[in-house]
Amino acid sequence: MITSRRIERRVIDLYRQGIITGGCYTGIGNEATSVATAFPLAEHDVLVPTHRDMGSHVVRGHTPVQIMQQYLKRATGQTRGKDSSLHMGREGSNIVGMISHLAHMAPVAVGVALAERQLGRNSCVLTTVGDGATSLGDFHEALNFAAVQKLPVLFVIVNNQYAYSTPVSLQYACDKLSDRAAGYGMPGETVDGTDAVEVYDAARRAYTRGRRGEGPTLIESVTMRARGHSEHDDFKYVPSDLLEAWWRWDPIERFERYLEEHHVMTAEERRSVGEDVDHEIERAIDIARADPMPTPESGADGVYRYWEPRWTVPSGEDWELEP
Amino acid sequence: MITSRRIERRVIDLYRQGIITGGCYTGIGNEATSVATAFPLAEHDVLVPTHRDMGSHVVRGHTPVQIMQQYLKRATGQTRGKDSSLHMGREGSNIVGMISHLAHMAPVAVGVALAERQLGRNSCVLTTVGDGATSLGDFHEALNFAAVQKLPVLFVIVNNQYAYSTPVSLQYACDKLSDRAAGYGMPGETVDGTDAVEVYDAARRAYTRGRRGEGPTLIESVTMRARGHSEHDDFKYVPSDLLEAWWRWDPIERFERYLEEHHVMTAEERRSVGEDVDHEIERAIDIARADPMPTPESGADGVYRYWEPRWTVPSGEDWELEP
Amino acid sequence: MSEATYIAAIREALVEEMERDARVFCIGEDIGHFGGAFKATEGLLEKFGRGRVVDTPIAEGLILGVAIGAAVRGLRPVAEMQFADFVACGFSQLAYNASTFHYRLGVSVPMVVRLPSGGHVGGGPFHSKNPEAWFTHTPGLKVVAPATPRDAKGLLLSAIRDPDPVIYLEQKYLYRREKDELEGVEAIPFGRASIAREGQHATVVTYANTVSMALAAAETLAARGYEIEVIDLRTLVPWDWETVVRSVDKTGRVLVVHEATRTSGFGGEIAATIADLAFDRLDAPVRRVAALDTPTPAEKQMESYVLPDADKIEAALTDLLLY
Amino acid sequence: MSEATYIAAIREALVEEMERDARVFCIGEDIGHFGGAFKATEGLLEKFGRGRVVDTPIAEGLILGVAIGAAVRGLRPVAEMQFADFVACGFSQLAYNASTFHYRLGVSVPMVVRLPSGGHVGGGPFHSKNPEAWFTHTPGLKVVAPATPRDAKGLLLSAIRDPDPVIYLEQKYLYRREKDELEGVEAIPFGRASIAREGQHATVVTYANTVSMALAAAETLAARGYEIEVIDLRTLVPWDWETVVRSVDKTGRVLVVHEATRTSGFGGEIAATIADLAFDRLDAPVRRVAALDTPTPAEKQMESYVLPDADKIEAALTDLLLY
Ligand SMILES: Cc1ncc(C[n+]2csc(CCOP(=O)(O)OP(=O)(O)O)c2C)c(N)n1
Ligand SMILES: Cc1ncc(C[n+]2csc(CCOP(=O)(O)OP(=O)(O)O)c2C)c(N)n1
Ligand SMILES: [Mg+2]
Ligand SMILES: [Mg+2]
Repeated sequence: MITSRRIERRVIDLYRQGIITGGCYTGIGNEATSVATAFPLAEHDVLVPTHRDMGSHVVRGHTPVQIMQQYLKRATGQTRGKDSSLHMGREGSNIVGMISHLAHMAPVAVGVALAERQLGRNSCVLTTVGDGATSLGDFHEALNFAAVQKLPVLFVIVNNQYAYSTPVSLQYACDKLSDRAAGYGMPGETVDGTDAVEVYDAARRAYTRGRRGEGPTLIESVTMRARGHSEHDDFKYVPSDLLEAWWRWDPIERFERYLEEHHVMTAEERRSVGEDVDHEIERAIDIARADPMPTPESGADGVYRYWEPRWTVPSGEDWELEP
Repeated sequence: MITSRRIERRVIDLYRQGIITGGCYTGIGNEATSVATAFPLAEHDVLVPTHRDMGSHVVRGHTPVQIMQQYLKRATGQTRGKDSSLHMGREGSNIVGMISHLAHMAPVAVGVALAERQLGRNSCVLTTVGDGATSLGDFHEALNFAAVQKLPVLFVIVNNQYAYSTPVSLQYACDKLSDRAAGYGMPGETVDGTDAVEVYDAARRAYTRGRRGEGPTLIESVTMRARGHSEHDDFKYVPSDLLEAWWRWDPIERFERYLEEHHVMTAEERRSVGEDVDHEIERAIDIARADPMPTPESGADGVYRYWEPRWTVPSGEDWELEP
Repeated sequence: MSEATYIAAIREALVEEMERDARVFCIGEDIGHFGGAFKATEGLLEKFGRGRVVDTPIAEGLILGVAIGAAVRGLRPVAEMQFADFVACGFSQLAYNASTFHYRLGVSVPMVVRLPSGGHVGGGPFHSKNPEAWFTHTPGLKVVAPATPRDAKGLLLSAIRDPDPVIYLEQKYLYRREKDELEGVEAIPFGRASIAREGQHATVVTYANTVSMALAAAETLAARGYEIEVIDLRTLVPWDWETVVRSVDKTGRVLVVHEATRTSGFGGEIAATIADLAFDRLDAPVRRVAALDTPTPAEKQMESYVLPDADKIEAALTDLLLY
Repeated sequence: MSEATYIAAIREALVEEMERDARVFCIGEDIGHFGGAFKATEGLLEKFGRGRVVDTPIAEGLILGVAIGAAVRGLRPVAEMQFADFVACGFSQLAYNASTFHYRLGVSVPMVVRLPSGGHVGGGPFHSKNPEAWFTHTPGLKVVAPATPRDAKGLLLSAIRDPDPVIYLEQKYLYRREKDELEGVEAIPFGRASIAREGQHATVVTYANTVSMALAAAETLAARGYEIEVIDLRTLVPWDWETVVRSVDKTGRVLVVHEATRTSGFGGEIAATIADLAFDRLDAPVRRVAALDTPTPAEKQMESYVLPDADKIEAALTDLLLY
């Protein structure tokens, strides 16, 4: 959680300095959910994350260096400058890279689970959407099919009260988004998304069910988007008292209190971990900044896995028929 | 109901004789739902029906002549041969004509309700989908938005146990499809779709709520598709005992018994009504068959409401620049 | 008298039409208090109220379906997609429902779909689409693509008044680039290209983003003694082939330019048509400049490599002039 | 040795690949016991079991999303759309997800989407689409369109083995029309046109349904002393421009034919490319024959009026030969 938070704080800095460009979405406020849902995943389980899931990327092994290379659009980044932000997940990893179209990864996550079953692996799949993305039909289609096929998918709705500027009151009219679970024939639960322990427990239950062949689970995790939609957004539409109230529920502080109360980690130890993390992040930024940018020409590479040069139709002056 | 059933029986005959061509979907088994949900609509209310809703078309005033002109693809038919079967609903009528893409009329129905409210009319909207079409995202999106906007839409799911060859067990995993209502924050109810009176009562309650500004309702009406998906389909995939059992619940016979028991109509009166209906249908067939076919050239007409001839790009030999 | 940007011109057209005609309303994501992702609808909610500025959940298919429903009931919806890319989520409603309504049933569907399109803004693969060819290939839709603030306003006025569904492609790249005097801008009839620059040595046929690039290229070539005629088509369905053919009569050389990817882009249609209609008048092959056939990369230099610009247009024109 | 229809050839390719490669599986609506709307997957469920013949709810976006998910995990899904028209419901998964995966992340997406396409079967506006231009304009997808049973089999074998997403357009009109000997049919490499008939007076470039119509027209013209070369492109992305240019070298005259509507169809791309590359070799303008720009009407004679056929091709060739 702390790595996620601190990376994103630095991402914001770098965005402000114009070093990171494009949309700048962070998961600040969402760390408990993102981290604690990914934490119980086994090595072979698969993560299909969304745009505020820095936490689960970190849990699943994406390093600060990889993350900074990606954010800084370096040639060394996973998408080599072709795509940006958390759109990460290379071949061979157990992370499937997202596209921007909301809810479109939900059916993909179901397909992953289907494939894993067919391949004889008993893998669970974790995928997340926001409160806003629940309104898209794709999410509905995915939940329904996962339930019919009894696939071990955990669908997490990160209900952070807003979808861009749209408050949940304009997004849906049910009480809890987990009320939708019954309509698909799967269990649903709403948890306090600022409480990592509660989230963790719920996720673990879901994976246990999934592995037992009991099918998918829907978890609504309630938290708050602590910043604007993207960093360019001043989020004036969020009432300031709501925001202030929320900061009292900062998932990281809550978890720190928990660690302290349960004597898992002292403040001193936390400070030292924090320092290590900061150090690692700064190193990562240095490494990424020193890395080369992709060449402009590489923008035209890799559209296909397999393409023969003669398939490309010539344009303009210079061409000859092959003999 | 009887008109609907008897028209469709004749449609099947005409299809077998090759006089009606293309897909041939009927609502046999579904008459109670289709008729009884449309019956309580007021004149200014709007119907957005689907492919087995002969019943509601009849209730809303489409005559056997109009229906036969349409089915026989006559120039006098509503779509003038451009489209077929129940894809009816001309401008100015309070029926909105469907397209084949399942569930696509559900958002349209919501748009109709929104428009009616904006136009200051307190109209209700009735729209239907099948059990299969509930799986499409469009249906989800429509339910959700109707609930957010508290629009007076009655969504009827005609659960006739099959979607083409697919039994409901492969379509969804919840108990009742009306279980989905809670997830949208609207009331939901499952009714016996073979019992016209029960359906009627449920529909009337929904419209009353709608007119009071209490928003949409979801009704699952359980019945059986008594024939194949389309008439070319031998529906071998339906267990024969299921079908036989079902015929004992024929909605028309049930309603006839009801009429008799409540002394609304004697068998004698019913026979006479039936004869009148048959007579009207045969007359309609004669009229439609005598009507002209559309000209081949009219296949290119009416793509736009407004199109200037000079906008059409010439092709082939003969063209001149206008001066 | 003040000058207005392209986006201000769009807003001005919306306000004027909404004031003039109570049937006009806006619908989309975040368009209310927030004023839309690009602020096209800023202040409209305050001015016209919730009934006419309808914030929706995130569901593009829904927005389009609702717009269709409202349009067939006589309203005049203007639907905003947050980015043109997301119209893909509601593609079937346009490709099959809106586009066929009048053809099938004679029912007019007076709706406008506003699509913030195009690249050169670092948007990456999911926020840079030029989707016109999806729609120019769909009979029943009209497609317009203004290149200046004046045309943005004038074409939006006509689009709203048009009785058919209109796809209105607006360019994010142009939103705040240039200003025009909007005084006296009237509805611009469809199907009339504007000659953005006169010349006799070669003709550039283009629209939207690439108009200003073509003008810049023409400017450079003018210094070298070549007079390039730049035709801004303004509307693609219908498109003004006559003006193009007239120009070719004079120049004998044509370059077709658009920002969308090359293969199967609308440029193919233009080039094929001109190469046919003006076969005897051409002194050189009709060439095309367009984006390379790749998704749009996020990193700026890669994006520039992939997309057309003034230099690439100039180079292609030079080739053409020397042919 | 027995002969097989086009649809049998498709089924044979599926069976062979599923036997050869355990990663190959089918997914779609009604494809299990029912064997698919057109019986392409008849018997496959019995042969390969539920794990490899996956019946889905009605949700095309879901099917495509699931296929993507399975493909990125190393399986080789073959997704069936019941009709090509319904792929519009899942358009965004193809246009943005499948097509960009390799570009973004280097992740291969070896999936095939089977699209029962085309008209001349009285299908009306919602069951007659030739959707190729939606996909030929989407970099990252490959597009194939066989015209004979042998090619149907050979191209499906290659499509399944291809590491990129392949749109496989199959023609309902051809399903049961002609038979080929399938003995010895191997995977056909993409990007190689076949010369369906040799000739020296004019070249027809076409694919899919219109190949046999072009051959019929060529036959008629042969009786009048004209030898027409008919090129069947077989694959559209990539397409074999070289074979076409070589043919034009010989004939100097080209007619491009397809069944999709004319404006912005793939024929524009072909015609524009040939008119450019072969500018000096053309004795006449490159002409096109395609469907009129309308939805496909249901009534047979109207449909024939709107769609291309042998007579229209012959007439256009006559014009061209006399040019
Ligand atoms: C299909 C689609 N429509 C619109 C958008 C633009 N968009 C990006 S994020 C966003 C808000 C998402 O809200 P939510 O799902 O609640 O997630 P959050 O950002 O709050 O975590 C919108 C509207 C998109 N990416 N995809
Ligand atoms: C989007 C879409 N996918 C597939 C089809 C093909 N199709 C037509 S009707 C049908 C079955 C519909 O089942 P259901 O919704 O239960 O209605 P029923 O026919 O049983 O009344 C299918 C698959 C379609 N029309 N639209
Ligand atoms: Mg949110
Ligand atoms: Mg059904």
